[in-house]
Amino acid sequence: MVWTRPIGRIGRIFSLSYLSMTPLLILSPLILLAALGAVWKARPVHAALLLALSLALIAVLYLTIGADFIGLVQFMVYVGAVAVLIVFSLLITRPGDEAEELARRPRSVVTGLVCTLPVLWVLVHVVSRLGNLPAGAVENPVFSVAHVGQVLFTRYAPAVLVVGVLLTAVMIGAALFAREPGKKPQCPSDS
Amino acid sequence: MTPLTILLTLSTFLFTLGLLAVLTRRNAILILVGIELMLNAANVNFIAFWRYGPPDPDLTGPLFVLFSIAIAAAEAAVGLALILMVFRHTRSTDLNRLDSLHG
Amino acid sequence: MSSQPINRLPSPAKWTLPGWGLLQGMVVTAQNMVQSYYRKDRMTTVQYPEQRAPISPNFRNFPFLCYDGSDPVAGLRCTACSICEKECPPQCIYIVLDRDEAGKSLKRPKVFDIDLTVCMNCGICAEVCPFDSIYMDGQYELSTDDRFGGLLFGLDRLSQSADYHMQLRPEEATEVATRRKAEEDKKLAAQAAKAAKTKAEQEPKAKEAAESQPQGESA
Amino acid sequence: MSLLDRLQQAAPALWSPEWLPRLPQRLVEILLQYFGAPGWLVTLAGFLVAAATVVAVFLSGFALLSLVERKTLARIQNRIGPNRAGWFGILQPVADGIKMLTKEDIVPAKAEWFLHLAAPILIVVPSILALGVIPYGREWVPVPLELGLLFFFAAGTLTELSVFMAGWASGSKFPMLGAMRAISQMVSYELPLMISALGVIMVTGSLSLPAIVAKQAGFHLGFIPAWNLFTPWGLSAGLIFYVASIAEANRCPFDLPEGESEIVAGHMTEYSGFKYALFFMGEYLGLFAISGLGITLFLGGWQAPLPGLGCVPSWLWFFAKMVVVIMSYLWIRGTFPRVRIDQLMRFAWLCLIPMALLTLPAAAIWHYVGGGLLGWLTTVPLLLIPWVILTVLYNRRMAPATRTYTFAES
Repeated sequence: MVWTRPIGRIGRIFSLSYLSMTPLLILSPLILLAALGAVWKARPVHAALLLALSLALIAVLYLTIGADFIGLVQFMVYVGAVAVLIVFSLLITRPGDEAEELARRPRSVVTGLVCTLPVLWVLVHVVSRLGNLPAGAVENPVFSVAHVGQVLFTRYAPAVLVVGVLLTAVMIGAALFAREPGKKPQCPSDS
Repeated sequence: MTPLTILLTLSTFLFTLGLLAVLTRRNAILILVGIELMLNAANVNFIAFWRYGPPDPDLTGPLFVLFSIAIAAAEAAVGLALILMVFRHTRSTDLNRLDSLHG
Repeated sequence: MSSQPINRLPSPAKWTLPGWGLLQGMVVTAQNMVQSYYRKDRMTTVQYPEQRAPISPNFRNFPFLCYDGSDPVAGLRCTACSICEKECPPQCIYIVLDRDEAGKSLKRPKVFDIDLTVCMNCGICAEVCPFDSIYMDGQYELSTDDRFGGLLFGLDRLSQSADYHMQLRPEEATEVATRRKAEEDKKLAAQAAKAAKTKAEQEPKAKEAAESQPQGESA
Repeated sequence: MSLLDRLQQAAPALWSPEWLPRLPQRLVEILLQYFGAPGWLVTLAGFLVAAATVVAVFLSGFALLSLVERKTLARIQNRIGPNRAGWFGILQPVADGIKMLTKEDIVPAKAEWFLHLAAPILIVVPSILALGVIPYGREWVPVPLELGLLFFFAAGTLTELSVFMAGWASGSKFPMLGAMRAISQMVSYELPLMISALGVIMVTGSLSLPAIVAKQAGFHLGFIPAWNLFTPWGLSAGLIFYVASIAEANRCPFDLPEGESEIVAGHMTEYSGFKYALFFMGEYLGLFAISGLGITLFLGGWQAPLPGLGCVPSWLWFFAKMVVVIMSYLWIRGTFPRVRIDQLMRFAWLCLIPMALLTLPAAAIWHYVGGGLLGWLTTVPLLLIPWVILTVLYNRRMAPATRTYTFAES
C-alpha cells in the first residue's frame, strides 16, 4: 500500500521520469532572475534578500535532483547564516545612498559587461561542447547520509580535520576582528 | 537538452552574474554577494556532474560541495568581520575610498 | 505561603545551588496558581457589570448641582454668580444668568452646562462655590454613544437633590445642612427682627419692653 | 476490486485508534486508487491530506493554547482571565480571531509593502514545515524523511530572515531594533540547540526522527523508560535544549525581541489585523514544533512512560508530553522576569555552548561503553566537573553585585 512506504527523500516525487526535467526548467530561470535582482538592485538590503532567495532556490534545486543532504545544508548555511550575516553587516555599516550608485551605473555596467561577456562566451562555448558527452545520460544513484559519513571519515578524514581547524581559526579570528579594538565589553550596572 | 546541460547553463549564467556584481559594485558587502553567487555556480556544477556524470562511489561531487559550503561560510564570516573593521576605520564600505595605504 | 504581602526577602546566601532561586520563584507561582482555585481571599477581581466594588466617600468624579426641596428649578441653590465658571481651569462650565423682562437678575441660571469631555474632575468649582451649590459626584458610568449631546451636561442632568448629596457623602452633607440651617435661621430671625423693628417704629414706644425678647433669642 | 472490498481489506488497521489521525489520508488514497488515479497523484494527494491534518490539529491547538496561556498566566497572578466569551471563555479564541480579521490592515507609508506582506507569511511557513516531519505516533508520521532532523533545523533558519524582513520593511525604529535583537538572539541560541541535538544523532546513528524515537523504546530495570533524558549526557543536553528552545521560541524570560515594556512589540510593531495574527500563529506553531522536537529527541517521542500502557494510542502519549512541556513553558513565563540583552548573549556563549559541546564527548563515550554502570561512571564526572567549575565561575564573576540605593532605603 502507498502509505506504508516511507518516503525518505524529498525529491522523490519529482524524480519520476516524466517529472524530472520540469523542476529544473522551472527553477533555473527563477534562480537566474533572483540572482539578476541581487546584481541589479540598487538598494543593498534588497540585493542581499534576493541573494538569499537565489541561494534558497538553488537549495530547492539540489533537493529536486536528489542531493537532499547538500540541499538542506545549503539552505541552513546560506539562508540561515550567510544571508543573515550579510544583512546584519549591511545594517551596521549603513551603506551610502542609492542615487550615487544609480548615477554611476551606466559607466560601471558597460565596463562590467565588457569584462564579463568574453567569460560568458567561453563558458557557453565549453558547455555547448560538453553537452554532447555520452556521460550526460547516466544518473548516479542517490546516496544516504550514512554513506556520506562513511566516506567523510575514511577517505576525506584529513580534509575534515583541515576544515575543522580552519573553522575554529575563523571563529576566533572573526570574533577578534569584529570586537571594538581596545574596548572591553562591559555590563551597564551590575557585574 | 539533458538535465546536465540545463544545470551547466544555469551555472554559467550564475557565474557571469556573480562576476558582473563583483566588477560593477562598489560596496564591499555587495561584492561579497557576487562572490557567493560565483561560488554557488561552481557548486551547482559539482552537483550536476555528480548526478549526471560518470559513476562516483566516493561522492566526490557532493562532498566537495559540502566542504565548499563550509569554507564559503567561513569566508563570509571573516570577510564581513574585515569589512566591519574597515568600516570602523574609514566610516565607509565603498571600496573606491580605500585607496590609501596609511588609512 | 499566605496571601500576606512579602515585606522582605531573606538575604541571599553566599553560595547556593545554581538555579535554586529560580526554583523558589517557580514554587511561589505554583502556589499562586493552585491556591487561586480554592482560596477566595486571593482573588481580588470584581466582575464589574454584575458586581461593583463599594465606592469610597472620598471618590470624586464629576460635578452636580444641588437643590433643596423637591423642585429642581425653584430649589436650586445656584445663583449664577459665575465664580465656578471663572475658576474652572479647563473652562468647561458655561453659565447664562436668567433675567426677567425688565432685565433684572433673577439670581438663577438660565443655562448651566458642563462639558464632560473637557472637565478634568479637579473639584475646584466645588471648593470655590459660596452658595453650597456645586459638589463633586460619585458617578462614574458617564460614557455614551452620543458624542455631542450626550457628553454635554445641562441643568436637567446636573441637578440633584440635597437628599442625593446626603446619601452620597453624609458627613459633608450634614455639615452643609446644619450650616445652611443655621444661616437660614439667622436670616429668618434677622427678617423677623427687621419686621419687628419696622413694626415697632410704627407702634408707640410704650411697647418697647415686649419686643426685646425675640432679639435675645436670635443672639 | 470494489471500493467496499478495498475498505474492508484495509479495515483492521483503518479503524484502530492508533491509525485514527491518518484516517483521512488513507481514505483519500483508497478513493483515488479506486478511481484509477496515477501513482504520483495518489502520493501527492496523500501528502496534502496528511499536511492538512497536521495543520488542522495544530491550528486548533494554537487557538486552545492562546486561551489556556491567558487563563494560566491569570491564575498565576491571582486573576481570573478571559471568562466572558462563552462558557469559561471557551469562545475567546473565536472572538480574538474575528477581531483580528476585521481590523484595518495598516501599512506604514515608509514601509516596503511587498516585504511587509511577505514577512508574516514567511514566519508561519517554516513552523508548519517543521511540524511536518515530527513523528506524532507509531503510525502517524506526516512526512517520514530520512533527513528529518536536518530538515527541521533548515526550515527553522528561515525564521531569522523573515524576522529581519518584518523589522526592516516596516521602515521604523522599534521594529528594526526588535529585529536586530531577535536575529542576534536566534543565531546565538540556535547553536546550543543544534549541538545538544547532535549527541542524540551520534547515539542513534540516524537523522531520521522516527528512528530516534524507535531507539528510545524499552525500559531500564523494568520501569525507567529508556529515554535519552535518563542518561547523563541526555540530561545535560536536554536541559540545554530546553533553555535554548525557550529562547528560540521567543518566550519569556527570553522575549527581548518583542519586549512590550521596551520596544513596543519588536518587529511586529507596525503590523495590525490579520498579519499581526499571523505572527502569533507562527510563534505558537514554532512553540509546538520545538517542543515536539524536544519530546522526540529526549522524552522518547510517542513511547509510553511506563510499561504495560501499550493499549493507549501512541499519539496520545506524544500529546500528553507536549501538554506537560508547554505548561512548563507557561509556568516559566509566569514566573521569571525578562533578562537583559548582555546577560542573554553571555549566557548563550559562555554557558550553554561550552556545555553543549561537552555533551558530545559524553555521548560518544556513553555510546562506545554501551551505557550501563560503566557509562554512568565515566560520563557523570565528565559532565559534572565542568558544571561545578562553571557554576563557581558564574557565582564569582557574573553574579550581580549587591545593589546600593542612593535615594531609597534598602
